Amino acid sequence: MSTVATPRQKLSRDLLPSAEPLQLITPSGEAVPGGHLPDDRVLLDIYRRMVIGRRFDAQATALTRQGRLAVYPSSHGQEACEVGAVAALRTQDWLFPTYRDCVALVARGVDPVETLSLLRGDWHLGYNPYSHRVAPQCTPLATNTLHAVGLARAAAIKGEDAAALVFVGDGASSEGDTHEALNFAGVWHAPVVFLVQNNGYAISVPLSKQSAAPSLAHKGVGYGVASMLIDGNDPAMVYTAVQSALEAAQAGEGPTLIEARTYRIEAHTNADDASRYRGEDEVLSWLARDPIDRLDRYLTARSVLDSETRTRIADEAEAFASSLRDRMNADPMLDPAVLFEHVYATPTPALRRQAAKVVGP
Amino acid sequence: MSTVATPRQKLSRDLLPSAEPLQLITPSGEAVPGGHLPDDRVLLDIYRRMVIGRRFDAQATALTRQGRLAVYPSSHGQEACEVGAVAALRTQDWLFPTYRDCVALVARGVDPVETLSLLRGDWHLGYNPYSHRVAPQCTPLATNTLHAVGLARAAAIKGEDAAALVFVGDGASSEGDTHEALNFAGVWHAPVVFLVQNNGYAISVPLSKQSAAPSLAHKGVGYGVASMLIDGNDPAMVYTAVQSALEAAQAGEGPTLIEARTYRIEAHTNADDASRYRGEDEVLSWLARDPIDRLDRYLTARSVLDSETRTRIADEAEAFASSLRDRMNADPMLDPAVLFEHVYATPTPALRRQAAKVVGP
Amino acid sequence: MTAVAAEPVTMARALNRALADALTADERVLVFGEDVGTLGGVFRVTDGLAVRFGEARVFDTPLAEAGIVGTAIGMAMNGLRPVVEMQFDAFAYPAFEQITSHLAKLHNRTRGRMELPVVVRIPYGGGIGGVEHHSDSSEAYFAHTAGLRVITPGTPSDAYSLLRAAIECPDPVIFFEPKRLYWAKDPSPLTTGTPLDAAVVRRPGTDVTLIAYGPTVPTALESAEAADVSVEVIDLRSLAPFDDATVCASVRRTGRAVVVHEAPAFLGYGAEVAARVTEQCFHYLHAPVARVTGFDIPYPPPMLEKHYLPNVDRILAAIERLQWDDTVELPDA
Amino acid sequence: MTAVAAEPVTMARALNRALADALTADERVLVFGEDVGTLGGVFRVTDGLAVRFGEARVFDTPLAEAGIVGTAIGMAMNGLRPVVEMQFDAFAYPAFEQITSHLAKLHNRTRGRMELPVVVRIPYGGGIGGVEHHSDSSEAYFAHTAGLRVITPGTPSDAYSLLRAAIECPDPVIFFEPKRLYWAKDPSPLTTGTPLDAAVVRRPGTDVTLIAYGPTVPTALESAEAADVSVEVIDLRSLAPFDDATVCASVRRTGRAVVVHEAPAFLGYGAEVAARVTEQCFHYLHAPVARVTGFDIPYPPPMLEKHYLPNVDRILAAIERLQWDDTVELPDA
Ligand SMILES: Cc1ncc(C[n+]2csc(CCOP(=O)(O)OP(=O)(O)O)c2C)c(N)n1
Ligand SMILES: Cc1ncc(C[n+]2csc(CCOP(=O)(O)OP(=O)(O)O)c2C)c(N)n1
Ligand SMILES: [Mg+2]
Ligand SMILES: [Mg+2]
Repeated sequence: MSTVATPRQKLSRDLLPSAEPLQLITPSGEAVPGGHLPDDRVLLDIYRRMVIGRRFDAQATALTRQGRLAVYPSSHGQEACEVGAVAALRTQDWLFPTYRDCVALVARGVDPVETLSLLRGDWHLGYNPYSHRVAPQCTPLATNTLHAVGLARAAAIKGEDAAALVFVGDGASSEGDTHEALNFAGVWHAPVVFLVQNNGYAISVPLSKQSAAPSLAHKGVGYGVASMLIDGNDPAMVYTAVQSALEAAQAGEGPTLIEARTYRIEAHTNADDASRYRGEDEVLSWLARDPIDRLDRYLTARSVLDSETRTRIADEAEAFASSLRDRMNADPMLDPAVLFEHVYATPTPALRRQAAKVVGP
Repeated sequence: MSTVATPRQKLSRDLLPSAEPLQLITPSGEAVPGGHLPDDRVLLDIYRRMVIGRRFDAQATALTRQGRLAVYPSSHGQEACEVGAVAALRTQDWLFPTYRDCVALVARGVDPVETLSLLRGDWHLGYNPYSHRVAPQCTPLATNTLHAVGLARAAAIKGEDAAALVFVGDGASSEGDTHEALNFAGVWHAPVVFLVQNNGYAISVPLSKQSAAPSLAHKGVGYGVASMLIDGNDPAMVYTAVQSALEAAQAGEGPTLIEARTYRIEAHTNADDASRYRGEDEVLSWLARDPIDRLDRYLTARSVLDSETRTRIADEAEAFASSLRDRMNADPMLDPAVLFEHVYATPTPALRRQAAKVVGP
Repeated sequence: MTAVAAEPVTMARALNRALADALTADERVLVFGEDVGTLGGVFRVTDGLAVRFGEARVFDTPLAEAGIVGTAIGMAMNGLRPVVEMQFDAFAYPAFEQITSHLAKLHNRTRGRMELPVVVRIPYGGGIGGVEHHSDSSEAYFAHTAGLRVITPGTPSDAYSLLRAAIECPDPVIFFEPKRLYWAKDPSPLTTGTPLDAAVVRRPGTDVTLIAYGPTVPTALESAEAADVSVEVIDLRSLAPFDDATVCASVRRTGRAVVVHEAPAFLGYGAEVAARVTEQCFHYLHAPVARVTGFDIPYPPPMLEKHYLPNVDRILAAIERLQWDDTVELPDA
Repeated sequence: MTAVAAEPVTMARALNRALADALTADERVLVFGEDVGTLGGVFRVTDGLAVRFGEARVFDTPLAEAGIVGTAIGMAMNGLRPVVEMQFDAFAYPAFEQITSHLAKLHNRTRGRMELPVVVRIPYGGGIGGVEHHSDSSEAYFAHTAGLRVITPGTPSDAYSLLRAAIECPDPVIFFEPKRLYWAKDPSPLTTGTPLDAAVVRRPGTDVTLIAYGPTVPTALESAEAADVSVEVIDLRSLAPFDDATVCASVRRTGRAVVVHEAPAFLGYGAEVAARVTEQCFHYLHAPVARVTGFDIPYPPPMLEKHYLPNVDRILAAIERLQWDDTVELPDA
């Protein structure tokens, strides 16, 4: 079912992916024989951020029920991607997330309330993209792939040692922009990594209606872009693959396309009814491949994680969530003047007149 | 200009193309050992249409100098694709050409003056698309790939025994629409054939700046679309590849992507100055691989083509060209009323008022 | 003009009925797009259709809007009548080239030899607390494009009859569905036979003509009730072509006009309404045609959209500024 | 305001100079697009720049307009100032989503934290015998989109100064180049310092204000010479934002206005001009603002474009219909 990954320094940079997803830790938490796993400390840190991320995610879903968020797209089940990929980023690298990737933002260190501005609805974006080098979460599907390529190319032009990591959904891989981005990246040899989180669905549309390819990673060869197919619920594998791709990018070896096979446990958003398009069995089978459990078992077996540490992390996650809940219970301060201030660098006379109608002169 | 059916080689339907372009006749006119060539009568017919096509093309270029055409994009050198592909089409199949493919239209039987309406500028399209099942020549690059897929899918839905063949340039292969079309075709298993005429340039931009892929045919696997890389100056190969792809389509085996390596001998159009971006040497090296010469040698060696036949065909081409010249020397009848008549099925009152301003009430 | 249902239905339901009835009436009709099959659409407008009519006629596509419209064009070339959905307003933009350069022009390009009876359904507008890109009013882009019909219903019964007419129309139709009215109910029976290019006087009045369409029709009617002058409310229904006759007859009678829409004012649909009504009614007008619209800004986030959307207060204020006392005070730009 | 050249140059040459001078002045400036490198652009606007500034700063891209604009956005996020070319008007449509949903909105989305100093150059308009898709006037699509500046020069010297200003502007600019004026010459020196948002009175007059931009500026000036009333010609230069002050001051003085453009009338740019000028000058107007524009049809093929393009005759006829004798005859819609 799965292929063992070689040591990350030597992850092959083939244009074609392996037939089966690469894996380093099995669902039951065992190291795949022959695999070179990341450092225990790295994995423990990933574990910690995944636990916090999941707790954050549950809290955000709860906030929708309390009317504190307009909508929330959960990434429950996708934490290996959300956190493993971000853990591989260096400070100077950029992350280009989608609406699905709030947990990745939190893992990157973006303030959780600022992360949720978009979904609370007080502004389109709560954080300063330059603070953590995190582009605005992107809703028009696949459009951010081009921004990532452009930013990465600019880094190369400027001689900066920085790469870009862009998240793409399986559905979004069908958009023309994804193709153009992979093509520009290939031609420019841009330091960019495309991580396709193939969670099996684009809202209700299953992968079988999205693509007839052997894998989405098979798109890479059509652009001369190195490709990998990995187990997206294996945090060690995601980390290793993204890190190796980022290192290749930084070393001038060009872009990489990684397809990570994962699963969205919750509905598309709190407003979606997943029972219309998928069965409980399928969800259960993926719950058995839970990325946090997997790493928990692995780290426990290696005595890196004990019940004390587990409790400490759980407590930290709980504190994170309750602080978030408290902060989200306060109504945001909203001044409609902001609507007119940033349309242009300097508001036009017409906009100043219009603003005056709303906020008074 | 109808085609005789012929036994043909069953080409493999792999998702990945061969490393080198497939070939049936070498540039010096010899059969490639082991190749299964089309019937001599078929090849003679292709030869004839290529000669007529090239003469037509030269005539059209001459017409630009006489101010009879606004612009003309020559396909000199690409006749193996233009004619070989069309020869493989059955009456019920559809052709989706680009601006480059006037010779393909003529080979399909479209009246040459009607073919040139677009470029003369009397109307956007001179022929009835339903008469020969030839879609309007398409200028917005790659957009017609989607039309071809839709038309082919509709044929399948309606249970029609018809397939679509769409021409794409190497440059146009970079557009998002090409990707979306290949993807829809793969998912729908649509009876459609994509023929990429890779003539090395998109206006001035060489393939190396267009794509970093091993070949453009390598894009197919990313959509689950069978792919072939062929010598696009080998008329027998183009015919065989397209025919085999069409038969697969008709047999329900889905779409095919064919990359045909060819070369545009003339500038992009008469308005272009090719010396700005390519050397004479390159052109000369491709002239040595001329598709008409190649077939001429092959058929001559097989005694299918003798000087009498050659002269008869040359005369036919000459007559074709001189009739075209005569007909193009007459100014077209132009009534501006037509501008307003077909914007909607029934002109709106506002359009009738506007038309009255131009043509009188 | 056959009555189809007399139960009060929501606009979403009326549209669903229209699609079902069109699929029943004409086997060339297909319905496809993102999530329109199994899920029945994110607004449930296509609910149940895939089961009822089969996956060959109602189906989910890969996620690519140019692909959806482009393949619909190809299908129409081959005699089918596709009805496609763009999931939200802003997600029709990837299809802009296919719509503008082909859908709008192929009939003209082929001198009428190719008909393109494609309907592109676009849920549009705000007022539902949607995050960015889910509340655009993009009608002006399409209404400016010659060759397209642009239609938008303001009531459930119009939604039914106009969608039926759009599907039967030989021209391509961009069918804008005001998403905040999806749950609005209307007791009128669902009928066919409504012409595709006729505005309708929703409420007669004598002093001022209030011109609205789609999502602002209920707001306009509410404003008319609240005004202390007699307001005639016109629901345009067809944005392209524009029904000059109905609108100008009203304005020549009332001498005053206000046009309302959610899109930004600048080159918004109201600009055309103001320009052409003024051209045709100049000497009847006591004041310039007023525009009550969104501001010239990107659509606001959910918590601020109330400041953006035209409401009864703003409409009443615009009516009040229509120089009733013949003072010559210039309105704001 | 430094004079850069005093030789008469063509608009294409002036644009070339502007790009070269901007590349020299600011190393963050990049120029890219289809055929802009080695070839120097199909209109030679980028001629010689790749050789002079190197392939890292002036280069050919793969053939994909969304890709060009999308990567330009990413580069701007990272501190560069890309100037990209869409080869012809209709070939900007594939980039519509990138322009509308991102280029126009990222500054607003990030509350000013991200500047998007991207210039999208679009050769536009007709009159050069171009086949279909090569003569569109697509300015209304972009002028309706909040967050974009839309600029179009009517003379070579403006082409220079406005392009320099556009490249220096922190806002994204859609820079429409009237392709039939590429070969027009102008003896004025090339200067910098022209503000990006100011219309200019090209010719003073007292009886009627004739408003033009881009390709129709010379036609407007010619008409003014031929008219037997005194015509003031305004060249808008900035389509978004609109210079209300300059235009309305003129119209209030003259009491009559005509707006000219190539794009179709329906929701064309003239609709906004007519609407907002009427809003601000209603009681000064003796007649409705007249629009002399393309018809509401797809752009014609080369042999028929003369019937479509606004010309001196049509402009003079419109001026004559401006109710000089105070009869109340209604103009055509
Ligand atoms: C261009 C565009 N089209 C449509 C949508 C509406 N939409 C939002 S999410 C979604 C499904 C995306 O699926 P996928 O890319 O697999 O990401 P996932 O939600 O599974 O993370 C759709 C269709 C959109 N946001 N953008
Ligand atoms: C969408 C779009 N962008 C740009 C152009 C302008 N253009 C016309 S032909 C051409 C080059 C096309 O190259 P290729 O696809 O290789 O076809 P070829 O001309 O070589 O046959 C370009 C850029 C266009 N027609 N359509
Ligand atoms: Mg998905
Ligand atoms: Mg080419």
